[in-house]
Amino acid sequence: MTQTVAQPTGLDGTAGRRLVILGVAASDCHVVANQLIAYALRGQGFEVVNLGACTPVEEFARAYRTHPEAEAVLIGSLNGHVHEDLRDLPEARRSGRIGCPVVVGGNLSVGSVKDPSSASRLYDLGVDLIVEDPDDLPAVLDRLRETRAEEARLARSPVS
Amino acid sequence: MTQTVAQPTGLDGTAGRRLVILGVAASDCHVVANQLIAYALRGQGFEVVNLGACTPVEEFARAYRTHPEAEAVLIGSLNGHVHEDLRDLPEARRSGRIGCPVVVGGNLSVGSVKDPSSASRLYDLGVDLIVEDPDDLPAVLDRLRETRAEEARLARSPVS
Amino acid sequence: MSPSSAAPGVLPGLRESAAYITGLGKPTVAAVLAGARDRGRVALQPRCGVGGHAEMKALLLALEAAAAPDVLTLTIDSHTRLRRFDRAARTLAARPRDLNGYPLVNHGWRRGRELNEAVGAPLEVRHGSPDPRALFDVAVAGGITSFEGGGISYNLPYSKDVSLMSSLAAWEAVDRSCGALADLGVVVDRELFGTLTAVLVPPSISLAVSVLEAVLATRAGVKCVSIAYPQGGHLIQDVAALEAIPVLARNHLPAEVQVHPVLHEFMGVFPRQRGHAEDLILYGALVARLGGASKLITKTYEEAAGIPGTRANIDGLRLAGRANSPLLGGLLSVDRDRVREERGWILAEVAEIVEPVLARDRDPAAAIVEAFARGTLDIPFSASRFARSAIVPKRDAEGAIRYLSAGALPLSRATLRRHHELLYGRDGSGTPAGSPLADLTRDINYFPHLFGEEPM
Amino acid sequence: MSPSSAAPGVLPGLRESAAYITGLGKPTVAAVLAGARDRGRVALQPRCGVGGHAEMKALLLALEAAAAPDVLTLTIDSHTRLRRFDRAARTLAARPRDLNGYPLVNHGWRRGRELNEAVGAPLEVRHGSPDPRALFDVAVAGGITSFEGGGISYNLPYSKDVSLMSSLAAWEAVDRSCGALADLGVVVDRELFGTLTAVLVPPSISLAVSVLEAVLATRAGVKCVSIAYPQGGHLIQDVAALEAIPVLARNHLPAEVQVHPVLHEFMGVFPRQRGHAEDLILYGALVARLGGASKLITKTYEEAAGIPGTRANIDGLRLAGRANSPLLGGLLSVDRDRVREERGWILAEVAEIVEPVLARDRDPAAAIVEAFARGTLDIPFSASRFARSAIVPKRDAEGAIRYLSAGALPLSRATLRRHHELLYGRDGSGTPAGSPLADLTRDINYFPHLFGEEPM
Ligand code: B12
Ligand code: B12
Repeated sequence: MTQTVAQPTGLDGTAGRRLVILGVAASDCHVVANQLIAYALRGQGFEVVNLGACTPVEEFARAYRTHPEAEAVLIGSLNGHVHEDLRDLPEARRSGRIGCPVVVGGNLSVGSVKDPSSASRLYDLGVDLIVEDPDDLPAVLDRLRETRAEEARLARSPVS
Repeated sequence: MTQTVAQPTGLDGTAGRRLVILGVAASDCHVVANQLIAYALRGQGFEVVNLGACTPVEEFARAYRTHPEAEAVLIGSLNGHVHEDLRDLPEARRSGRIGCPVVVGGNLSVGSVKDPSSASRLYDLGVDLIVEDPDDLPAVLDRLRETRAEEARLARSPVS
Repeated sequence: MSPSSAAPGVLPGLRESAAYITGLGKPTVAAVLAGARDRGRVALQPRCGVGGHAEMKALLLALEAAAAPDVLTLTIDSHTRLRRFDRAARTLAARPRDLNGYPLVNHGWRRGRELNEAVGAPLEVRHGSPDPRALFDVAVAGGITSFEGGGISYNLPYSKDVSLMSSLAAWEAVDRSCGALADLGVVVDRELFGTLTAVLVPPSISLAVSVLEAVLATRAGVKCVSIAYPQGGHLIQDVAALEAIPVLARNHLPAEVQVHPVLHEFMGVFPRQRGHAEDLILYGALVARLGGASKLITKTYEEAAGIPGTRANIDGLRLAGRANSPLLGGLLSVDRDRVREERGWILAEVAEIVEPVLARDRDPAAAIVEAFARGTLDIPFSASRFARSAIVPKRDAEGAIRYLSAGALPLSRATLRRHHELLYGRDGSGTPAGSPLADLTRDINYFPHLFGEEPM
Repeated sequence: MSPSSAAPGVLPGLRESAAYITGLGKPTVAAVLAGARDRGRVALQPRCGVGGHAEMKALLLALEAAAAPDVLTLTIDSHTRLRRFDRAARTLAARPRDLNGYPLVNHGWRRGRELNEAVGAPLEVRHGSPDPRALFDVAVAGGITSFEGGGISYNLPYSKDVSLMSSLAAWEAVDRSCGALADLGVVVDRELFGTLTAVLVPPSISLAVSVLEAVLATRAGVKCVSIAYPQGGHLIQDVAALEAIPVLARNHLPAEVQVHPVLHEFMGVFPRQRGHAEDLILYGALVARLGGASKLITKTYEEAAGIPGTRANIDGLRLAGRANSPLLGGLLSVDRDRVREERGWILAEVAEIVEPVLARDRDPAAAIVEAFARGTLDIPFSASRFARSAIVPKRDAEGAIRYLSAGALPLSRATLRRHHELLYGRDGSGTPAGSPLADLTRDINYFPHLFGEEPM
């Protein structure tokens, strides 16, 4: 992880408060990246609700209920168990209990030879994006926010 | 190679002079074992005509011509080339230019995984015996001499 | 936490297990360690664990056949560690390869015995469970004679909201069982996980936690303690830390308890290129030898990528095994004066940290819980809410791990001054230039950086 | 000896070959060695040679892909070495796997180029030919920039009845071609085979022969000389011998010639068990680093069994590569005082041996021939009739190789007394108990014995 210079990130000139929910998947205790990411995002002007290690989907959903303005839920997983750990994600997405984009990063399968089906299995579970380098997160969050704003605009305007 | 205590080796009580022809195969320069074997056999009472490294079959045959009393020709080969190096042996045996048993020892094929057909290919070339441990040579030579004496006796007696 | 309802099968009693172990016809881990120490060898042990039972057996057999480690391992999967036995069961049924370890509780003690009987080396269970009681019971029933962890070291790095009080209680139960087994003639080795969170752990933190766990364990009846220290990467510091272990044992533990220094080959971020990883593996192994470790836990050249394949694991063991070469005597050495000085400081720091907790009139478990709450005991990068993680470690110019901030640790002024000087120079001239995050990241990526690998 | 009639194909001229090499787009071996020396690295090189062309190419590609040695090798088969090209041709046609090396003369220079172009590392031809002219011509035409051997070192250990006079003349022709190539801008590295008969070669014999060959080579125009010394197994002696090489170069060779110390990993009887062999391989590699070698020729754990497979060769290179680890600086060392003392003795012995031969008014080649005839130059275990082999080497109590008998070598009384004392102790108390043959055999089997392997 290299550092990019912290930039106050505002979209369309609107500066306002930007919040993300961060945590590590349910069976996983690796928190070093998690803590560095929280520190870096805060430095870049984000409010970070960091749930830390061993966070079940249910706990992410509870945090989302408290913070419905969250721009994204960012989930790290290093131990290879991401698929089982996100097993309840489809239900949480379907029911709207997690209503913002879900971004996943880390080491996403068991073993030194990575499972090529890991990504598609994650998308099937309702993950929106897989991000490798945490340094990309601010840009990724900007993009996600833009897309959502665009979608909202389209939904509001009756032009088909 | 471990040492056995030198024993004056006599057969049937007969002590007499015992001679062997020793050498290393034609393309092969490994002489350490050769020199140790010569030293050891001499210590055990043998007369050793040591032709040393790089000895073609023809040179063994010439030595046999000079020493027809030789009990055996002992050929070492370490470099893996024993079969090509003994290519002229069948002819030398057939023609009687090597008229005593031929014993071979060493590293008898190329490669760290030894070729299981190596021994049979050597027997096909007219090798009488393959000996692994040079310490076994005195006993082997005793046995060979015994067999030859037995054969000679049988050949002489008209029984059967 | 309540005893597991998911642990299948009726377990044999301790007495039956002890008889089984005695009759197994192979040495216990404790015996292997004592033998290694007596012969001046470093015993070797891989980490290894896969989900499927047949695959686990094949893995152990392959490792033993090709690399003959002194001790073999069952590394347990993350679900089991956290008592999510139903999750482990589900993955085991659906996609066993998705498990990052062997779910021993689900497989059950009979299969543990089967594994045990398949190989000549004794087994250790390596896991990371704040409450390991179900796992321990199955392990012992399976004839396993070494069990890693402790109420601090397998809680704070491994879970988020298990209180120290409850994890210490769970581990006390385990340690009492070890005591009972010792009475039955079976000494179970208890390896304390001084590695903690593995990333930039100051030696005195690692050793202080291990001393506290060792005191608790031996009071509960444990007769063989392995004190594991994670290679930090600085030769003098690592050798000094290993050498401090026997001294700490003499100072804090009953004389009749066997204590073994153990080195964990570098546990932080590994270089990715194979040659670089191999350099680090050999380095770690040589440090174990120089520091007098009884045992070394090996890494592999696939460490950065993921759980290693069998081949990489074998190669890692073979390479580390060179540390036991009889040919290196004349060319391995370390500056013993510097080691002695560093060891003195480490011992002083450990004393400053543990002595308040071990003060005569207190219950050590309660004192530990309180100290972590107040931050007078602490670890960096805690996964758990029950430690403050106010410590900020930093590498000095030579790469040794120092306290940039010691949080609320009760370190003396002399100690703090030394760390400050080592980081900033006596005149403050060595003040690092980068941002704190950049500095910390570089220290975490010390070895990839040293080898000039591109940042991830 | 007459020029080969069997060497097939019309060879390009030296000028064409030089242009080809310059245009090849890869460094020469000499450039690689200079680069290694400048960066304080030990360059690595395997031995490798198989009969078939496709197999040879695959072998080089596999070694480069998996272990990236700095220099690659074509090891030549024994028939070709002895100019038995017809035998090589016959085996190549009938059973290429029965060849113990690559018959380059039979394959021809175009295939040499094909091999050269297939890999990034430059190639050396390693052989053992008393008369290498045909081989050299094909090698150069193939774009190969390093050629091993010399008129003494590739005669006496490698053939029985090639006179030194003729081998020195043949090698002078080779060295003159190197001079001509240097004039055309291509520096060919000439590695001198100080390993000789590989078994218990006293360092001063190895170095004396190399000095003589180096003097001849540089007088003939050679601009880059690698002086190869075979690891004997005693740390101080081996480091001292390697360190003696630059001193000898300064004393005997023109300043503008590049001279590289090269270590051949132990060339005598290798231990058979893989772990033991690997201990020896790592040891050798570390000795190369400590002795400041520019290059190391590696061995494999299959050495005792036979020509190694690709996998073993790769593993040998990888293991030896650890010697270049940046992590070992603080823990590798050698007693520099003892090295200095030993080096002093080695230099004195070499001077005693070579100076009479290099006396100002004599033709060195003729002097060499005469000295070997008289035994004032000699090697142990000569395969050739043209050396007396009156030298009897013996390991002292520490394992260093000493002269039990120095034959007719013109060693000083002080030198001889030292060897005697080192073998027998100052008061003669260390007199060995066994028979001479038993003692010698044990010394030959030093490493298998040290590792407690059963005698063969
Ligand atoms: C330190 C460490 C530990 C420490 C963790 C301490 C702690 N509480 O944090 C300890 C020793 C406790 C530990 C334990 C375990 N570990 Co661990 N550990 C490591 C190690 C050495 C470094 C991880 C680290 O801190 N890196 C530094 C941080 C900054 O980077 P990072 O975590 O690698 O993450 C990078 C990216 O993945 C990404 N990223 C990470 N999270 C996120 C999140 C988002 C949103 C985004 C966008 C990006 C992102 O950004 C980071 C920077 O590039 C790695 C191996 C390695 N890399 O060298 C193994 C490793 C991750 N561990 C591993 C395993 C399996 C475990 C265990 C399950 C034990 C086991 N079975 O072997 C247990 C965990 C138990 C559990 N319940 O999960 C495996 C994972 C294997 C796999 N996926 O195939 C690894 C790869 C080791 C290995 N080769 O086996 N481990
Ligand atoms: C020393 C040595 C050399 C020296 C030899 C010096 C000399 N003039 O003697 C040098 C460096 C010159 C050399 C050169 C080569 N060598 Co070489 N060498 C060795 C080495 C290291 C030791 C051999 C030795 O002296 N052993 C000590 C003696 C006492 O034992 P021994 O020779 O092993 O023999 C034992 C048995 O085989 C048996 N035995 C031997 N001869 C006989 C004869 C009889 C009648 C009997 C009964 C028993 C017997 O008794 C001995 C004691 O147990 C071996 C590897 C090893 N063993 O570690 C390689 C080795 C023998 N060499 C080998 C090769 C291939 C060569 C070369 C062809 C180069 C190449 N292509 O790699 C050249 C030879 C060129 C040629 N024209 O033949 C290979 C053979 C490979 C194979 N068969 O697959 C070996 C095994 C190395 C390897 N792994 O590649 N070598």
